[in-house]
Amino acid sequence: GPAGNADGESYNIVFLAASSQNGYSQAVYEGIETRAAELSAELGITITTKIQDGQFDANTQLSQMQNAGTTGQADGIIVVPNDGPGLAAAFPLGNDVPVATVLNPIGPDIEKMEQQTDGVISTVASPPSIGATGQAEQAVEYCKDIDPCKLGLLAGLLNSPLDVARVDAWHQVLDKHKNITIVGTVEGAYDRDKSLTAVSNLLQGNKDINGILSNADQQTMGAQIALEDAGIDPSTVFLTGGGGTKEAVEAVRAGTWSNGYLNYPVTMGGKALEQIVNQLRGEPVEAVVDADSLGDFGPFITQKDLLEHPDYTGEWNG
Amino acid sequence: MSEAINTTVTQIRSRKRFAVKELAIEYAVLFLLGAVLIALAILSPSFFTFGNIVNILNQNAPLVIIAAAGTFVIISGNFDLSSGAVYGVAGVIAAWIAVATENVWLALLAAPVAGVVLGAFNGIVITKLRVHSFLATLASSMIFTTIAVLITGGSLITVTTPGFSTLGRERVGGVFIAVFIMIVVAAIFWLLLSRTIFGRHVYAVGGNDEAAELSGININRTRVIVFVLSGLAAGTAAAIGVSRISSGQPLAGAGLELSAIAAVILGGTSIYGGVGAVWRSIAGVFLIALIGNGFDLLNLNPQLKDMVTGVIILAAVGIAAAGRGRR
Amino acid sequence: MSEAINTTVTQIRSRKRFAVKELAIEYAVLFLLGAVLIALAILSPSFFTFGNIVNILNQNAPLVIIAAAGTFVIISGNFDLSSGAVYGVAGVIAAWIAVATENVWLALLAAPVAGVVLGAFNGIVITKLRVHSFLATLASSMIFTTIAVLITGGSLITVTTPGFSTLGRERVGGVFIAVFIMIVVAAIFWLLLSRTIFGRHVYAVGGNDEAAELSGININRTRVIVFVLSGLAAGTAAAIGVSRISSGQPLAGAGLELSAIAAVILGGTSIYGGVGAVWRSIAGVFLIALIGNGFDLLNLNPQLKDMVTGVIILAAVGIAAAGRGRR
Amino acid sequence: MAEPVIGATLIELRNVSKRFGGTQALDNVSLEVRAGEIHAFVGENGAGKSTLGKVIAGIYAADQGEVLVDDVSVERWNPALAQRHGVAMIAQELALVPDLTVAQNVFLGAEEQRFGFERRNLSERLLALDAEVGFGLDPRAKVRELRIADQQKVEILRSLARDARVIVMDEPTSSLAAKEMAQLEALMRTLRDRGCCVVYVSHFLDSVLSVADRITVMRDGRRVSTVATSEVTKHELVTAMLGRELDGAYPERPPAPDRTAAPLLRVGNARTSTGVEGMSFEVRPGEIVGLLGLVGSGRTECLRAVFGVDELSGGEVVYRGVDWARKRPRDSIAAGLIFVSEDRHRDGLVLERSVRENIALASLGKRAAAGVISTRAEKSVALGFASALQMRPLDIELPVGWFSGGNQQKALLSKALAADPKVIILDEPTRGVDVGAKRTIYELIVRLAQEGIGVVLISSEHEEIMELAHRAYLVSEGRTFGEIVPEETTVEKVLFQLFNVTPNEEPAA
Ligand SMILES: Nc1ncnc2c1ncn2[C@@H]1O[C@H](COP(=O)(O)OP(=O)(O)OP(=O)(O)O)[C@@H](O)[C@H]1O
Ligand SMILES: Nc1ncnc2c1ncn2[C@@H]1O[C@H](COP(=O)(O)OP(=O)(O)OP(=O)(O)O)[C@@H](O)[C@H]1O
Ligand SMILES: [Mg+2]
Ligand SMILES: [Mg+2]
Repeated sequence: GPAGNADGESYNIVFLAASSQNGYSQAVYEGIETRAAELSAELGITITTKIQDGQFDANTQLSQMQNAGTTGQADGIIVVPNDGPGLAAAFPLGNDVPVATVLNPIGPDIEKMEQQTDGVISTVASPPSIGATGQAEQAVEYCKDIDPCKLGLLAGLLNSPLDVARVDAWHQVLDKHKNITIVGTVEGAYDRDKSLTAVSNLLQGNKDINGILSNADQQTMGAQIALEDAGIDPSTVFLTGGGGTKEAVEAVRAGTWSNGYLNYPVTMGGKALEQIVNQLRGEPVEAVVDADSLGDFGPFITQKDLLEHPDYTGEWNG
Repeated sequence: MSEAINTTVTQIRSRKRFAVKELAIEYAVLFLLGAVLIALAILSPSFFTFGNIVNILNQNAPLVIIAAAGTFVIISGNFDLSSGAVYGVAGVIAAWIAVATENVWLALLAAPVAGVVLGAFNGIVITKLRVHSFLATLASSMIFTTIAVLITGGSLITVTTPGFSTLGRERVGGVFIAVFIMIVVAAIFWLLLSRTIFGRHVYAVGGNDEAAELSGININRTRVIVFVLSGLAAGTAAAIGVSRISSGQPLAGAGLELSAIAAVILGGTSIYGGVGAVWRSIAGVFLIALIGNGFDLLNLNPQLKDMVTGVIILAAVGIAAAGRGRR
Repeated sequence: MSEAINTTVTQIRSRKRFAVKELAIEYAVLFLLGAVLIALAILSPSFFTFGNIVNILNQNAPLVIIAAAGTFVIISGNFDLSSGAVYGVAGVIAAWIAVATENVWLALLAAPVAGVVLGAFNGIVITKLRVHSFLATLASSMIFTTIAVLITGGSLITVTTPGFSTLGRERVGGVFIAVFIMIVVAAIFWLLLSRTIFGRHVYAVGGNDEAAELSGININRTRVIVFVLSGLAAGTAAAIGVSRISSGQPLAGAGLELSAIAAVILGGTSIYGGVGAVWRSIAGVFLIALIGNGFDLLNLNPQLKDMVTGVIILAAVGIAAAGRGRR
Repeated sequence: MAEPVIGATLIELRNVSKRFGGTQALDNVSLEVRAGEIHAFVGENGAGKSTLGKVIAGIYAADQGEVLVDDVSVERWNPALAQRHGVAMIAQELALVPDLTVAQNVFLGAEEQRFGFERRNLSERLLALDAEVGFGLDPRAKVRELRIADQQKVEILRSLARDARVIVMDEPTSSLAAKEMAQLEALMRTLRDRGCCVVYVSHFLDSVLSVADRITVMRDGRRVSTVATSEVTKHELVTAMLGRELDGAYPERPPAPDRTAAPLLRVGNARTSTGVEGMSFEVRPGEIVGLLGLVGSGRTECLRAVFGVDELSGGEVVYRGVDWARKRPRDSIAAGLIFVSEDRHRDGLVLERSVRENIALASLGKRAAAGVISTRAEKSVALGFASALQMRPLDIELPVGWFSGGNQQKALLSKALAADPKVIILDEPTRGVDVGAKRTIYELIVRLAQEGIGVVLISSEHEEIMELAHRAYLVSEGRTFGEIVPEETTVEKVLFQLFNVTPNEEPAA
């Protein structure tokens, strides 16, 4: 049950990972654990953390949310939702445990960061369309002296709502610019090998491509290999990723990729934990933590930004 | 005389040994389910609470329904790899209708109806093209998912119509409505398989389709009905699922088909067809579900969950096999 | 006299018609492959280019290798649902060794070796516990993936060791090394299945294991070897894959097992075992691959790709079925 | 393998027992088989003959007792090991690989290799082997496409190909006709003279008495006796097998029915794509009509088409005044036209299901209300037929696949009888059935006729038709070419007619 007591409070925080086999979730958990240790020391309380595996499955995670909210094992829950709209079904939780969500909001609207579901006290995320819009604006900037500027879109999964929103946002921006031609949209499925295949195919008819937009670093890695295979030097085209992995940061710093879109999962995990602890201690809580503003710079970066921050390495591997 | 007595004693003994062996083979999945239940009850005080039990039942209601119907499919010698896709389409259609018409019951009824239609499509393709169901339903699941994607545009349909979430979230006497539906559906499927002519035909078609045909059974009709049932079940499960999360999404059922098949076979229904039972599949579903529940309750390293599940599956079938000697 | 002549003519005619039918049944997958090739050649000028053809071959090298070995598994009457997991573990192990030892060849050799070990595990579990391979490999794939997760800690291992990507990315005479490996492996598997005694025994075990056993074939050993081959193939494919993307990841092979099985069955190998060929599986792989290639080349809506693939699969089996009349 | 010494014990079983679930298939059996003998096993259905054969061939491991080969006790006796010791078996239920060719099946597990590759000499090897026996099989034909008799020949050749010292033949002739049976008997004698041991399991006691050197009688899993053939008569053998006397092999033929009555079933010039080139016959109420032909003459194919399994490509079928040319099996069964298949494993029984379910399978509608089966009605009908036909063990809840071959045949017949036939087509109804049960089945056929049911009887044992049928048609190469009254002729005359018909001869329309 709620374990706070007068002398030396102690809190059990359960982290519902999207998957325990996923670098992003691991990084968020790392942030949670680190921040928990810091806060414990700072405030003289005991914060214990546990991780559960959502197996990239919406139903599994829904069950875990219900279980954690019913069995009295958790004083607070942090989640990286596999399916934000679906997860709303777990609410209200049996024991009114506060929930903080990371990466995606919980509730019917995947773009809305403000509270949509009672019980979700904080959302540490940013709308998918904002990130995608930023990427597209970088592309527009890159293309401004190129006409025609031929771009390929490397989307995640076109049957996933988040990725459809991203592709829509790309189009919103790019379609306004007459010099920009979209030569193809292919699926990368968050997988290097699949992206390699898709981009190789795309390049068959478009050897003169000027750039590729991708919403995930793993996909961009695959695209980079495809470009090299096709005899195109990746540094001569527009190439951006999403996620801010260590590899991506290196690639941008080296100039292999022209751009990057940073994510800060470790910091986000720490922020989420902070909000939960604040809530449990009756202190003010940030209902929305804009994930894009958590870095010292970024989130949309170029080689120049990284040369200015030579020590920055990225927060995660994935 | 004393020899005669000896013989009787030996016979009785060996019959007893035989009985234990037979039971071990026959009810391996129940033994393991019992063992896991006991272990969890001892290890976690939160396990045997009303809340947790009701949660477990509720969470698995859709899968139980699909696996119960999947039993028919496997017994008839087939596979249905499209259940997950049917679940996705049916859910999307329900959400779409709810948004379009604001008529909750029409929307939720549309899901099982869509399931029936897609199931019939599977059945007809399999019997008319005489394709093995494994390949046919793999192909049809691709087609079905695309339909769902086209309906939603790949995005999701959020339903805010009041009352839409009643089916999936409300309780009666503390127990979710979905649990009652699960029990009723499972009971109907159990009766259908074990007590009716149709059920008998399913066994015969799966056991030996030529013998079934020569016994006057319309084997194609039986197969089509089996796939219709499977579609109906996936659609019904989708109605619960879509109501629960109040949004329709093409990939909502991804992976359900393999979970259902695993549960059916884990229960002891033969993949070769002809042998099996509905209760077995339900036991299979809950055996896997309890492992997941236990990991969460006991705070074990979640990265090990898959391994433990795999080992327990092998144990379940290993127990059954240990009963058998060399032929 | 004239009647006799007539009879002969009729017979010849009917034999001819029969031959066309037989061919349609026998080579359905090739007909469709040809049709898709021609369609793509007409629709896209970039299709029949050296670059594109080499790309298609290269992209599908891992799957061809897995499906070629998968042919043995299916013909022997089994399923291997663990190929994807074996691919994942083998790749992770290779990446891990590369990072730890900086020894590229040791690392890349470790992948097939790991595949052999895991394949042997599958084979032994299946024969000793007498579990159906469908369930056994479903369970073992969970165990294998966990091993990969434990090695990487759930994240991925990036390899920067020079030379590690040679196997996956370099070319000889414009053609990727992986393509040569694919051709050699496929040729070996083809010879093994169609020309050796072991191959004959695989057919026999899948066709009627009782008959095989009565003939003095060690059916368990045959089964174990089949799974070892499947593991070896998945490990070899993983070596190519991990070298190509220079990073090891537990879920890298997710879904490969179903793609391989689909390709094998689509090619015309019987899911019941006993009938099939390696070339069929290769044709199956490329039939599906061409559809994907076509979508990317022609810039069609990728959301429709699955539906077109599904329809073409049904068409392939439909052609074969059209040849047959009512039984 | 040393050259066998005539009379030496090749394999000895000591106190072997084997249990399957509730049944004791073998109970403390001791036995030896010797070089240079034909050793027959006889006994009722379910007596344990096949089980005994399978223990000898290593297919079943005994629960208790020892197997000695060349006087040495062997552990883990299995088919591969047995094969290495020169033991081969022809199983009662054919075990062949359907999609391999004749030659591939025959030499399976005994292929010759060069550098790991198979030598492509299977066809020559097969022809050489076949020359010894004269079966004339096509080495490249797929076994799936062979009829059952030819499949049995493949099994025989397979055991020959092993150069075995001990060959267990479990009812090798159950699907063979007289001529082929004679060929096989000659072959057995040749093998014996070479110093091999042939274990011959059969219900054809005349054949057993003519070729066997010693006969072991089994009953209820026990060895009753082993005697030299010269020391027993057929009557003694039957009594030892059954544990009782049997009064004559055949019951009295029922009185001939009214010849003017309208036929129940009339087939006119039937043709199919499966080899029926024009068959005509008719059956009246209460009449037993036989079809006499050599194996492969197309009798089965014709009746499958009449029943509706296969398509009729020409001719007419009229059943009780209705055109029956386009009906399916379900229509036939619903109307009381019942067919009992000759191949109980392929299209007769659902082996995994219980005897009860199998017997009720074709007549569930009669035992159900609103689609729900009355278990009681089902049990009573199943138990009724199973006990009338002396099924053993009399446990209708066991899967039918666990029963011995002859008992499975009884379950198959029960299924047909439970469906209330008006016309029953019996295709080899006594295949693998023991003498006692055969008599029961004959009595049943007679009773069916007396009840006014029309019976069509196909049998490769021509004697059955000669003793039971009122009329019989002669069939050759897919055509009926004559009609006889068995009472007025002899088997010899009929065979003469069957063998001497040439394709050019006009079929009797
Ligand atoms: N695989 C099995 N499983 C269960 N019971 C079996 C099995 N094989 C044989 N039996 C039982 O063992 C007993 C002996 O069977 P067996 O097949 O040896 O008889 P048989 O003498 O060959 O009879 P038939 O003349 O009918 O072929 C029978 O009661 C049968 O039911
Ligand atoms: N599918 C087929 N296509 C063409 N011919 C066939 C086919 N099946 C069987 N035949 C031929 O039809 C004839 C009859 O076959 P079958 O041996 O079954 O006849 P039968 O009279 O029933 O013999 P029996 O019942 O004594 O075994 C044979 O010559 C056989 O080769
Ligand atoms: Mg027998
Ligand atoms: Mg016949």
